[in-house]
Amino acid sequence: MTQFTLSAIVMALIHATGWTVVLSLVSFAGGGLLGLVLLFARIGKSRWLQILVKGYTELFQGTPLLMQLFLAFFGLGLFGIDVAPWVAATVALILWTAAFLAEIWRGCVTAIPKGQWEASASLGMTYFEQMRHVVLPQALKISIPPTVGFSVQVVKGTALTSIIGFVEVTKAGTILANATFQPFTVYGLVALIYFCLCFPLSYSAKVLERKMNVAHRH
Amino acid sequence: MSYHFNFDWVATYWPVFLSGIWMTIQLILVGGICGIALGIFCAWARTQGPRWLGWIVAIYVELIRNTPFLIQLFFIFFGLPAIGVHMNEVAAAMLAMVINLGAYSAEIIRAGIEATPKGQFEAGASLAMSPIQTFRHVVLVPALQKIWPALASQVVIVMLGSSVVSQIAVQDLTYAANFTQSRTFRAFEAYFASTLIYLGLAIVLRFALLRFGDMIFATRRRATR
Amino acid sequence: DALSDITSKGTIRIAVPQDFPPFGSVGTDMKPQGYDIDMAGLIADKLGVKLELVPVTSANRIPYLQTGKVDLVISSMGKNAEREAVIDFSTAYAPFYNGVFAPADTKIGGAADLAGKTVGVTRGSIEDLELTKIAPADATLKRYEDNNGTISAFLSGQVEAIATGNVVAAAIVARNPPKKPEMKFLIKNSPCYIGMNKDEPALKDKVDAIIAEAKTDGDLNKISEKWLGMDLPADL
Amino acid sequence: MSLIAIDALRKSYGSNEVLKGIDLKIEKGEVIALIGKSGSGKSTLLRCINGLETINEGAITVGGQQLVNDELHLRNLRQKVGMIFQQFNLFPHKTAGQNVMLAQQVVKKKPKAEAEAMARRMMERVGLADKFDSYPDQLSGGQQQRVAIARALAMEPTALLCDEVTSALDPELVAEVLQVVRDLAKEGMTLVMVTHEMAFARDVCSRLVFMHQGRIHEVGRPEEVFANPKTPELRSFIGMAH
Amino acid sequence: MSLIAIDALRKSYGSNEVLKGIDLKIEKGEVIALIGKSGSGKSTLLRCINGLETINEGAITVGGQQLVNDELHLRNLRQKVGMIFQQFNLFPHKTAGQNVMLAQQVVKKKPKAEAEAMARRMMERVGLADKFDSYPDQLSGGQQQRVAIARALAMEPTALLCDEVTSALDPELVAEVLQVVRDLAKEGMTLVMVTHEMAFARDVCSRLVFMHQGRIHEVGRPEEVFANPKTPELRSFIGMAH
Ligand SMILES: Nc1ncnc2c1ncn2[C@@H]1O[C@H](COP(=O)(O)OP(=O)(O)OP(=O)(O)O)[C@@H](O)[C@H]1O
Ligand SMILES: Nc1ncnc2c1ncn2[C@@H]1O[C@H](COP(=O)(O)OP(=O)(O)OP(=O)(O)O)[C@@H](O)[C@H]1O
Ligand SMILES: [Mg+2]
Ligand SMILES: [Mg+2]
Repeated sequence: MTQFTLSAIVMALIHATGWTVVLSLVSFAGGGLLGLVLLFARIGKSRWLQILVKGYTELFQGTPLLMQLFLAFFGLGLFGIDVAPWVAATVALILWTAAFLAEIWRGCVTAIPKGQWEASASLGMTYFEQMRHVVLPQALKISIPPTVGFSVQVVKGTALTSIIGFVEVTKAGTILANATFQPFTVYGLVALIYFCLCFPLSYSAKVLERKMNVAHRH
Repeated sequence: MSYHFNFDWVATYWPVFLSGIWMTIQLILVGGICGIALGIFCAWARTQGPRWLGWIVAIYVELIRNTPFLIQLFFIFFGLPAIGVHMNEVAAAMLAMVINLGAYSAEIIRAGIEATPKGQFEAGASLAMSPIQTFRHVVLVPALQKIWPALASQVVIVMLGSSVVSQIAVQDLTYAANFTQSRTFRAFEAYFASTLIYLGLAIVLRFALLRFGDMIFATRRRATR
Repeated sequence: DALSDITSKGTIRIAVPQDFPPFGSVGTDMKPQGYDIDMAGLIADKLGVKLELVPVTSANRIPYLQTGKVDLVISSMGKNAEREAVIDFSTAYAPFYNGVFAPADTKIGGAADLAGKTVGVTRGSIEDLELTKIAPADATLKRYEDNNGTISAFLSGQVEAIATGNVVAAAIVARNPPKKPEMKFLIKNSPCYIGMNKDEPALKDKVDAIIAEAKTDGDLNKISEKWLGMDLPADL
Repeated sequence: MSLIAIDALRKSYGSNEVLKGIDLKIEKGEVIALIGKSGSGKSTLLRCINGLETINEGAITVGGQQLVNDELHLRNLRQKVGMIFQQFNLFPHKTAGQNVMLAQQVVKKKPKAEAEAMARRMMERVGLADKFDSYPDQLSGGQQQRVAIARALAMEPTALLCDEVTSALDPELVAEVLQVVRDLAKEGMTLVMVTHEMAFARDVCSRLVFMHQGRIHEVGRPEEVFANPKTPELRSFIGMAH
Repeated sequence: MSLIAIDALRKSYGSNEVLKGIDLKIEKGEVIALIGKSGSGKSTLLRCINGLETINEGAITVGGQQLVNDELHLRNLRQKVGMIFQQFNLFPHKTAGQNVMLAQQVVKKKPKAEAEAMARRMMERVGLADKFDSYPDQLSGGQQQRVAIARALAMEPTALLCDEVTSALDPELVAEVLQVVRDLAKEGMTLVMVTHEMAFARDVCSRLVFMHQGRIHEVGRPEEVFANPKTPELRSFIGMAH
């Protein structure tokens, strides 16, 4: 059987990390866009849309991502829609990310004091104008730290795409652990890689948050 | 495709599912209670505790929050025996959940403590209470109340995340689904059923937590002028 | 039908394991290799089509097949009646002797001796199915997600014994671990079969024919020697 | 015809009736002080006039137009009636100048240059010409409140509603805001203000409206009302506020 | 010997020296009013006396014991000197009664029954016997402040520090709190209070301390100080506050 050197393991893991990064970026970007749409539906005036989005969020926040991935890939296949693994993986991750981001952002919008709504209303602005000029710009600012913070969850969430055949870093770790019988080395490296990917994100989220609390301005 | 859903297996395998659900519930009960307790301690250490302890807690929190749960689980179950610490898979899963929730809830609770008006600490101090007494009697309850919904969501997230403990042979709900599908090859039916059960558990769990919060923090919610 | 689809497309997609040495694992290039992979190559050759390998796990290999994402599953799969109700199996293509393994100082002479012991096994594997039938009621079976979990559990002492293939055990011993698994008793000689969707008689006949031919002309024996280090048993 | 006419107005929050039939006519150029105990419904009345609350019964007419609760009418109304809040409610992400310009640009669709010219005039009028580019959190409370007044004035309203515009201010800063209001009154702006500053109410207002438990209890010229309160409630209120 | 003796006290926040050498002796039973402009250091002085701020130079002695900045000493000190804040700082998750009982139980380790008896006495003393089981958010500001006073009194302090105990209150509620303080003064409690209520200071206090830019600028009996302010700063301050 093939012998792995440490550097071979590291190289293989780093290679797989590429997938983790790509998947994270795509899910985050796509999830952000969809999340924005959901956000508007959720805080909009249509009661019907609100309930719909609420149900959506409940569903995607209330079931394991693992199951969502599985059903997105194979479930669609059952209905004769053949989706490539990367499509299913990104679709499921995007849907999942969007559900969380929409909720996070809704929280930011509702955190804007009522006085801001009233002041802009009393200046004659419409709902849309209030949103566009007064509420969203302020909500956007306070939403940055939690959004960056959530990106860590997305990175970690990509680990589960192995169920549909993605060889990202966790899966590569499992395979390598089995091919080398050195699970501790391999998982140690995997943990290290995740930490290197995630820590800068969670750290900057924290710094941003602190900054925001100190200089409450512009 | 002409796939025919077939739930005949339910007749044979429902006990597996039942015990899987029960295991998942046990996991989140232990993980939830001990995890929040650990979170309270860590939040205290970071806000009021001695500096060195604060640092240790900070490192612990960052390590846990920035690595996947699955990897943490593998380390506890496969790694700790290497240094002579053996535990069965259920204990390992519970420990992993406690450690995981502990780290997340520490951050959440800390936010609640930091949002406590300075006046509350000062009022406690000026009544000659020690910092720990002030924390315990004055700060903690309102802080928990403030962040309770966030904490409830985190508990639900950890419950859903527990679906990977089947990897170390814990017989939870996901295990039940996997087990059933490995015997019958009825994968969709098994996963579909378990997804629905998870959804139900998540909804019930969040509802229960929020109601519990209403109960123990009932004081302020009553008749506000 | 499936066979003519394959020939007209010119490609066959085959699900193979990547966490189950020596049947399927990865080389340093992270490409799958092993008995099952060579078998897949053989079938593609004989069909005269291009081979597309799809790495799977024991949890998802059947859904892959059922949703038409692969044409065949060659994943050291054993058969039983429940499984046969869902998919079709070819004739056997690989031998698989599975047994219960434990360190030398653990006394196990047969299934009855498992009483009160913890045994690790890979969920959904042949040995899982068989052991479940023969193990005494007070033996504890720990079913891990994949082979890796089973082996790690054994090596880290989380289980006292494991049930697995003899070749798998040999692979462990070859790496000289602190705990050496030693065959205690044979569970079953339960060969591996190729899985395919139901009601594809043409494909099934063709695959059976290829296996039969490979058995007689020695191709399969070569694969066996290469990966299992032994001749193909006569009774396969 | 009165500028603002309120007729048998009733307003409830749930089962709690907060306004129990209010009748009030306000002429152009009048300066009205709304006084009364906490919870008597003063803020609610102002908010109803500005359409921030939907009313349960009765009618409000502003400039001859009855208040209807749809977005178009409300928008129209609010361009005629400005409102200033106790908590200033400046937009924290915009400079003082931008605060004053924003509604002109998006609601009145004025070009930027024109909006800015108007904003500068209004900032000057409240004595803050030099703070045009400061952000709200760089201003004192009194300055913030004056920006809020400038912002309302820039919409060229025919009336201004002021809800305790000085109660969130430190005592030293009250005077500067009251001075601005006093000037507005002199220039003939119609003002309806909730205030606790009795001395100010006496000096500046043309009419005093005393509210008690959701009703208008007494109305009159300030010197008369102060000198000779008819009801015991008003007497006790004045005594307390001395 | 004075109950509280402050000696050459200096306190800085960073490079900003807020107290620039304060000397003050307070005898048992005295009622001291601290007055002065915003930012002059009144709150800081009170907070130093109670050990809520660490001092940079000088010494504070309470009841003959010098203030040392360790937990045990501070706790001892704070049992002798109670403090009441502008923002009440009641514990929102406890009823009024529990607010008064808490410190007795955890600090003085009194059994519950005893603590409750004391709490009921104190609640009665501030006129709130019937609000024992109300939560703070069910009480008016004035009532909350009176609970805060009861809470401090329950610790049986020898002196009370009051920092603008009425400035967060609506005008109608000020009187009820001042009445409680007045009663305390009559009963001989040593009081050091920061206040903006000049009339009250004049009536109740035995000495007036005027602070200006971190220093004690003038001290004296209130009738003298008001009638004849020696420094232009105090003169202008009295003028403003009238
Ligand atoms: N949004 C609301 N929901 C329910 N009740 C409300 C609401 N706003 C006001 N109220 C109630 O309406 C009554 C009148 O409130 P309002 O704010 O008009 O009084 P006010 O005279 O302005 O008092 P203050 O001087 O304290 O501002 C109060 O009893 C108050 O509790
Ligand atoms: N925690 C702090 N950090 C930095 N500076 C502070 C702090 N607390 C107070 N100061 C500064 O110390 C000075 C005195 O403040 P202090 O609160 O004692 O004034 P004060 O006389 O009580 O005023 P006010 O009447 O407004 O309450 C002020 O300039 C203030 O900005
Ligand atoms: Mg009001
Ligand atoms: Mg102060």
